[in-house]
Amino acid sequence: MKTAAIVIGAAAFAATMIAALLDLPPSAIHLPRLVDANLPVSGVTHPVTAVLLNFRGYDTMLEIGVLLLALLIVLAVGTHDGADAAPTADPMLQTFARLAASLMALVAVYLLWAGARQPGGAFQAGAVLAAAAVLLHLAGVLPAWREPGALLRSGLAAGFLVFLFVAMALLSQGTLLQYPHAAAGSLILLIEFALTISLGLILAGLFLFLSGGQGSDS
Amino acid sequence: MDALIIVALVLPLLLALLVLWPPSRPLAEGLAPLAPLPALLLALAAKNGLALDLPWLLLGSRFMLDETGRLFLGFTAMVWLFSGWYARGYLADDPRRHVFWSFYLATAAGNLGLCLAGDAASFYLLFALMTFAAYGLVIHSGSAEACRAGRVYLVMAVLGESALMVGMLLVVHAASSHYLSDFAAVTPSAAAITLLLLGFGIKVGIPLLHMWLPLAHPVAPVPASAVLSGVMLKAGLLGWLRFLPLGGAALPEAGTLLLSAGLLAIFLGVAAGLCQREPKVLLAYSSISQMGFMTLGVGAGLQEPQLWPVLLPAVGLYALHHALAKSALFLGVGVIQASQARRLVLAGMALPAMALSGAPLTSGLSAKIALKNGLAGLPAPWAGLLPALLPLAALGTALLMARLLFLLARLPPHGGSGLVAPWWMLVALGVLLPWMQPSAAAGIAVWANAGWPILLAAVITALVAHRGMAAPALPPGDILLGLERGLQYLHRLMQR
Amino acid sequence: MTISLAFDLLLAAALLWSAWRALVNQDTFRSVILFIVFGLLLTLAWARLAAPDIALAEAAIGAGLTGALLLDAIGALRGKDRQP
Amino acid sequence: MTLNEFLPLAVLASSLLPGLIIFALPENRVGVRTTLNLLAALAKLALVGILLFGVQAGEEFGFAYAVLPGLDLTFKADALGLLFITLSAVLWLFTTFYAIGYLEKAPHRSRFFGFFSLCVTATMGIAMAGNMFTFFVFYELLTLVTFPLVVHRGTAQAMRGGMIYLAYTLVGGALLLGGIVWLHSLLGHTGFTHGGVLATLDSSTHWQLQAIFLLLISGVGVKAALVPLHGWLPQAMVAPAPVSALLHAVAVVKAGAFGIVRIVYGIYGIEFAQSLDLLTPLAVAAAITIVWGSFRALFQDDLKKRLAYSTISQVSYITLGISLFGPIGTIGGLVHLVHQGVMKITLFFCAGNYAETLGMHKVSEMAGVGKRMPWTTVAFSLAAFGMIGIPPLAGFISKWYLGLGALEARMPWVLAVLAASSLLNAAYFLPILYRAWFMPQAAAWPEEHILMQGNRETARLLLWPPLATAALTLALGLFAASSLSPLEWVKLIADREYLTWTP
Amino acid sequence: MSSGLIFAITGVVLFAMGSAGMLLVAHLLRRILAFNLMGSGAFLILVGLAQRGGTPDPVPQAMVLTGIVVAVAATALALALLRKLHTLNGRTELPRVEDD
Amino acid sequence: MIDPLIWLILLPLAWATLAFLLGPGRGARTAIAGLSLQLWLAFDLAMKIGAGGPALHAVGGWGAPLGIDLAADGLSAVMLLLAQSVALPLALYARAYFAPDKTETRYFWPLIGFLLAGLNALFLSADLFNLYVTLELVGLAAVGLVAAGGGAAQVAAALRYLFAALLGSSMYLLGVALIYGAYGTVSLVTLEPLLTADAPRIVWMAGGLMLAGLLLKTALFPFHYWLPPAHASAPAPVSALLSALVVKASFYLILRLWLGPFAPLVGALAWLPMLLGAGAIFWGSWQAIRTPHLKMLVAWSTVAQLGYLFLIFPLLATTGALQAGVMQAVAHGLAKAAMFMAAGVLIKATGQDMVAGLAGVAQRLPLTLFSFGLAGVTLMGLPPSAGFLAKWLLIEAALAQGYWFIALVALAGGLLAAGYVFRVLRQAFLLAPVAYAIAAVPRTLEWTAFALATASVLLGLRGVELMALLAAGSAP
Repeated sequence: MKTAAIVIGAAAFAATMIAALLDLPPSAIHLPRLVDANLPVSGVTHPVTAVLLNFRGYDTMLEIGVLLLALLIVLAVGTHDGADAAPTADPMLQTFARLAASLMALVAVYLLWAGARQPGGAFQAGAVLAAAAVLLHLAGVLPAWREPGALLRSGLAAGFLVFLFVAMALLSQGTLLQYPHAAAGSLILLIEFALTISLGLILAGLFLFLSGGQGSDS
Repeated sequence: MDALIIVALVLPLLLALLVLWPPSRPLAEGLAPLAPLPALLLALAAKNGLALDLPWLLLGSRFMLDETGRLFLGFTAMVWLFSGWYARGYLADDPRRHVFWSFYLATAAGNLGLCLAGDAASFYLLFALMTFAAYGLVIHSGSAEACRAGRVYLVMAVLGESALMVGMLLVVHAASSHYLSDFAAVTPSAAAITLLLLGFGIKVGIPLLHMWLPLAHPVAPVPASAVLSGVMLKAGLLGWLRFLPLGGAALPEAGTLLLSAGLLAIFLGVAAGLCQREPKVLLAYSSISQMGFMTLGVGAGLQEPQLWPVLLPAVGLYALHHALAKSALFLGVGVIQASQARRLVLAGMALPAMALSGAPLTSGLSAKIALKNGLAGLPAPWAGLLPALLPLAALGTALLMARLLFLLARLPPHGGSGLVAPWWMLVALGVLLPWMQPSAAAGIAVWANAGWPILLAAVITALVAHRGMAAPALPPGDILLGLERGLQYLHRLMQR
Repeated sequence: MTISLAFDLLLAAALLWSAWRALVNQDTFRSVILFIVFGLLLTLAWARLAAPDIALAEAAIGAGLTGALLLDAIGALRGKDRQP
Repeated sequence: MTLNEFLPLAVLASSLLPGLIIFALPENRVGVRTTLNLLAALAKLALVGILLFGVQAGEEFGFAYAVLPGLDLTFKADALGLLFITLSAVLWLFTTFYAIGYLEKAPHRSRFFGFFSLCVTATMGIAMAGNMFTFFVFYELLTLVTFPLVVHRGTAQAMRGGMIYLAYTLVGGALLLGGIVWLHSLLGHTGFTHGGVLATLDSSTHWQLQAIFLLLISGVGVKAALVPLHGWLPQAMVAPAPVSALLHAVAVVKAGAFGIVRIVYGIYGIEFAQSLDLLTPLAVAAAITIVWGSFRALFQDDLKKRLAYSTISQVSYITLGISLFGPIGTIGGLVHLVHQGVMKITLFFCAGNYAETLGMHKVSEMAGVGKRMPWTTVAFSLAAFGMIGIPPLAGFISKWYLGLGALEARMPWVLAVLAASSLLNAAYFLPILYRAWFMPQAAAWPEEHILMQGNRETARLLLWPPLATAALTLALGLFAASSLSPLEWVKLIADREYLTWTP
Repeated sequence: MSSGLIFAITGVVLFAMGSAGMLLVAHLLRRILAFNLMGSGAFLILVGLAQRGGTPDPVPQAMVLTGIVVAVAATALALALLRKLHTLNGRTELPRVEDD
Repeated sequence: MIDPLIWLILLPLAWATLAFLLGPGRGARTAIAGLSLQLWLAFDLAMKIGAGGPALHAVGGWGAPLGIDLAADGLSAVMLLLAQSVALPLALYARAYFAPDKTETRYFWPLIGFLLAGLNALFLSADLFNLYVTLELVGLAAVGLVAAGGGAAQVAAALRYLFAALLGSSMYLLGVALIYGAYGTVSLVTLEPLLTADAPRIVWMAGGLMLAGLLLKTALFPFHYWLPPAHASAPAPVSALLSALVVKASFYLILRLWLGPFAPLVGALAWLPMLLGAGAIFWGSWQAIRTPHLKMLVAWSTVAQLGYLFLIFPLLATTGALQAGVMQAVAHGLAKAAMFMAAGVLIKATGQDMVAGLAGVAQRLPLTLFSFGLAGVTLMGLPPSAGFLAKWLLIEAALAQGYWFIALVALAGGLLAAGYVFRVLRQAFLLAPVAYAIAAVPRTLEWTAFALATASVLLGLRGVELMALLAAGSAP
């Protein structure tokens, strides 16, 4: 009964919305033009990065906060399940993993550096770094993480802190996250760099803290 | 004189309180009989038209002394004085006498005060004070009988007070004033008249409202019975005189009602009284009967206002006469029980008894004649009825008195120490005082006319005594018994 | 009908199919595998939408990391499943 | 802030602040608490005295204070308010003494006296309220602060009584609130004025005004214990005696009755209310309550319950007087506000004395108590006679004016109600007096807590307050016509409420 | 019909599927999948609809990037809670709500 | 120059991160210092807005529609004030409440920081997508706080809460996507003139989706199913925060959208939230009256009290209705926080959670019970409390427009509230022997609860400034 109602409801919802989508007039405001117009003063040349770190940088800052927050909660909850014992240590696999991880780190650096001009950037770079860490863990090279020490904590929070610090520092000019013209590019790069590290650590942490759990003795 | 009014009002109350306080008790008990003295002094010495306004008191009180008030105050104070004097001896051995004194004095305060009251609220206050304080006198003995009598008394009193309250409010509203002097000019509504007739009628003991009286008067200690029967009934009468528009508008319905009630009371009182074994009960019924005469006077006044100037002195005289005689008789019951010289006392008792019967040369006769003169102006059917019935009433009274003397003679001695002197003085006063009234003297000429009922009564009594015939017994309270049974039934119904 | 449109439609259908299968499959492991497939298909879709940034992120995060997390979780849930 | 603005505030503060301090006092600081209580009560009395003289001299006291834009808490010490204030202040003093004696060894005295003071504060607020909004604020506050007092004993029975009390008063409060807000939305304000504020409204709103009247009266009628809204009152008598005394004489039921006064005089205006045909139904309701309350009292064996039913009946005298159109009825109703308070507080003090001294709670246990506790019984008797309406006690004065007022208003049937009520009053009070005074003691006292000490029948602090209020009962009646009496004050008020009326 | 519109419509269906799944699926792991489907659907609509004219729009793209990160955060959090719940009482479904 | 508007967002983020860096269980002092500063900032902002009208801040200097705007008007200022004034006492309370080494507190302070930052950012944001991010920030932090309890009940409740929050925010996100599709912007300011009554159908659907999602997050009946377990099973300070502030955030957003860009669309729709609100009042109160558990009772009371917030929607034509809603939000925020804090004390002291187990605690914990009672007064809407003013305004607005039905619901709701409040007080006042050993409770717990409860009552004596602030800010 309930199932049928929900399924029918969802179908009706989809049908109505598709019908509504099909006769939607063009929108009144065309932001891409505005983005293009302001791209030169944004400090980067890739529009997505410009939006992400300059035009709507505030969103991104809060979003990093969300990510850090998620990690915090994972830490706060703890898992205690200690599900998997350390994976079998196959030397071949480990060697391969190490090699792959190094390559991935290189890719990450590239992605970060390229982000200013073309697709790529901190998010992707951080994700690749995290993937490398996961790979190392699965290969048995990197043990699961437990309660983070001060250093790891600093690493996790670094991206957010740098972002926040830049925001605060720029406030002396009166406006939140308004980069000075000349320094915009380098500031964005600085933030992106810190973000990459932190994103990598956090995303890896989401896996590694969960996978290990601070209660397990593995 | 203003001060004397205040003293007359306050002294009894003050003593009533002092008597309760152990340290002052001996002194207060000693002074208690003298409490009515200022009132008496006032009645004797003050000028008519004396008025004292106390605007801060109650609803703005006024105390005054007019002709009627002076008369009532006079005999009231006298009876209270002698009863009090008598009570000193009567209660000498009673351990709870301070309680008695307290109620006695409070009752006196009310009774004396209401004679002086000049406004409705004060009158009501003092009337209520008298009524409720007298409850203490009724139940003083604490016997089951007394308690029952007390209960009945209280129920009737409360009913009476309520009726009076509403009646007075109606009168006051009609007069837009609460001064008694303003009431004569207005004609209150029928409801007001009815309520006043009933409210005061309870005190007066008009038929159907009389049932408390034969219960309450006899159970009280003798001095209390004397004041209850002697003067407190007259307070109801005074209420009528004060609140009804007597001499104003004619109220034929009310007049007829009251005249009938009076007649009924006269005969019923006699009839029921004759059936009694107990002298004090008999005397109580006699009071009902005698109050009937005064009721007749008031009724006539309501019906024929132009007669009122004649009737008022007559009713006053009758009240005076009855007060003195009846209190003497009640005291006598106590005296005779305590006395060694029974015959002498019996002889003394015969005097007020004769007076009540209207024997020649007594106050009774002059009172009756005065009343008869007043009633003479009534239209038919009363004009024909009353001359025929009144002698019959006199005969009844005489019979009743004869029976009283008969019962008294057979009364077992009771011991105790009744003071004889106050009784004697009351008897003497009863004989003498009415003669001092100028209006009374005029009636002496016809005294011979009045002799026959007494003689007839004497003959009948002798016959009955000779044959040893017993009167049928009737429990005191007569119709009350039926009423009580009805109420009990109702009560049981409600509890179901 | 151009080729690109056909490809788009095919891709959309594949997306929906994999999503549907992932949702209704009773075997959680298969669901997760299907979900990873879905993620990869989605990467293609982002590419078709001229959003290479998203495509990259989707591949690394949506399909990769989420997939790894889910698989790890399945392992954990299976490993100590007290109610098979 | 001028002195005239400050004084009403000071009257409130004189019980509010001590109350708050008392809450904070540890249980064992008896001396400090007692001193504070008494000082506060005396200070309030002094302040009230100043107000009385001021108002007599024509001064205006009051201040307004905005709570929301367009919504003011307004305080105004006018003649009518002062009547209630004076009553409360005087009786509070007595009750404080009494409560100190009554609770000598009881637990939670800080809590008790704290709420006690708040209760008086709320009453003062009600009395000084300058508009319905302010009235409602304190009216509900009163409900809240009396609840802990009612359930003070903490027994299951007390809780039951307390919950019933709450259920009734909160529902009443909701009705009242509905009425007040409705009024506010029609009028834009809810201020009290002599002669009322509604007469100027368009006649198309009249049906609304009648509905509002029904809401308002039902709201305050709960506290005024109008039948059939009276059910809480006999239950609330589970409270300790000083609380019952305060509840029945000063605070709660009086707040209800006073509310009716304010609604009829301050909001509708007596003449406008008459023209809307609102007064006669009110009078009928009051009459029914008077008779029903007295009738139910007849069958109560529990002394305090009998007194509670008696309160139901007696408080409606006030309502009755108010609903009699004409100054004399007004006088009767308002003066009974004071008189009933003084008499009823005496009765509850005495009932408390019997319970506290001898453990006596039932009428049937009272035989012979007059001998054991003569002074208490004297006080009780005086108050009971007063209730019956026997002169020269306070109750007589009220009934006198009520009766005359009824005639003036051409409602003679009210006299029958008054007479019936007097008879019923006598029927339930006189048997008590008879037992107490004239019947011999039948059995040992249920539980003798306080032994006879020499001539002293009970603790001093328990004895003096009822004697004082009993004396007041006598004085209020005996000296009713004197210029210092409440009666004269009430005449002053009645004069102002009638604008165009001529008899 | 542009790619944008096609994928927007796909997104609508995905969203509907995902939301129905969130309401109907009892197993929490698959409920997490359903949430991800919902999110992906919403992202597709956001970008697809904005680009229905055919020109790429960096603004919604940036928003989706943000959204993906938020979604993975939420997913990780949900998984952590699920694993914790499983550790504590061995369940992978929520208890029925007892109060309504 | 310090712009309070921005610092209200940055400051909690900063101290939250700092607390995280300091390590598990640390950071209480930092948090309290930060919160004190925030309270001052909120006051400062309120003063500025009261004096100078609404404030707008274009982040990055771009301005809408390219950039993101932060906007503060009277409504936001009131909500910000509420959030900071509830949070500071709660922080003091929490510091005393948690034993320092308990697992549930290890990341409490950073979580609180993120929650507060999210709330403040939400109240200040004027951008639909940015609002989505803040909603997620608030939602995840709240879930985390519930889950941090660590027990099975808490985790299950947190999961239920999480799914509800995610479902709600996904719906909101879809709405945002559709709006962007239709208008090409997500800025509230830019949208307002564009969105008219003849908007395309997709905009209506967007509005509906956003409303539904937010209603779910506000836990309006019948979307309330997740709230009672979550609020009842969390530790007391967390429950307080959730009930007092978190649900208000989505309510605020509904109000913001309803009165802002969506105003042309909502006319006929207004009865829906009102009817649901009425349902919430009755159902929530009834459940609160029935439940045997103390905290569950308080949580159900939240369901009921949230209902009042939605009664205003058909009445928004008069200013009184908005005032009523805001006053109710503030009153409930203060009072419910106090009530949860008091409940926490009672539970800590008696070691159990049943209403029936409270017999006799009035003697042992008078202050706490007093606080509970004062908070109850506000919830019942009795004078002199802020809840009363809210009720007054609501009923007056209802009667002024002839909707007596709404007035009736409000009055009945107050009575029902009395039903559950006095259920607790009655039990506590019983003079029964206390069935449990009463543990010693830190005084801070009692006094902070008392402070908030008192504030909720005292606000009822002075609502002028608050209402002036609300009015000053909403002027154009």
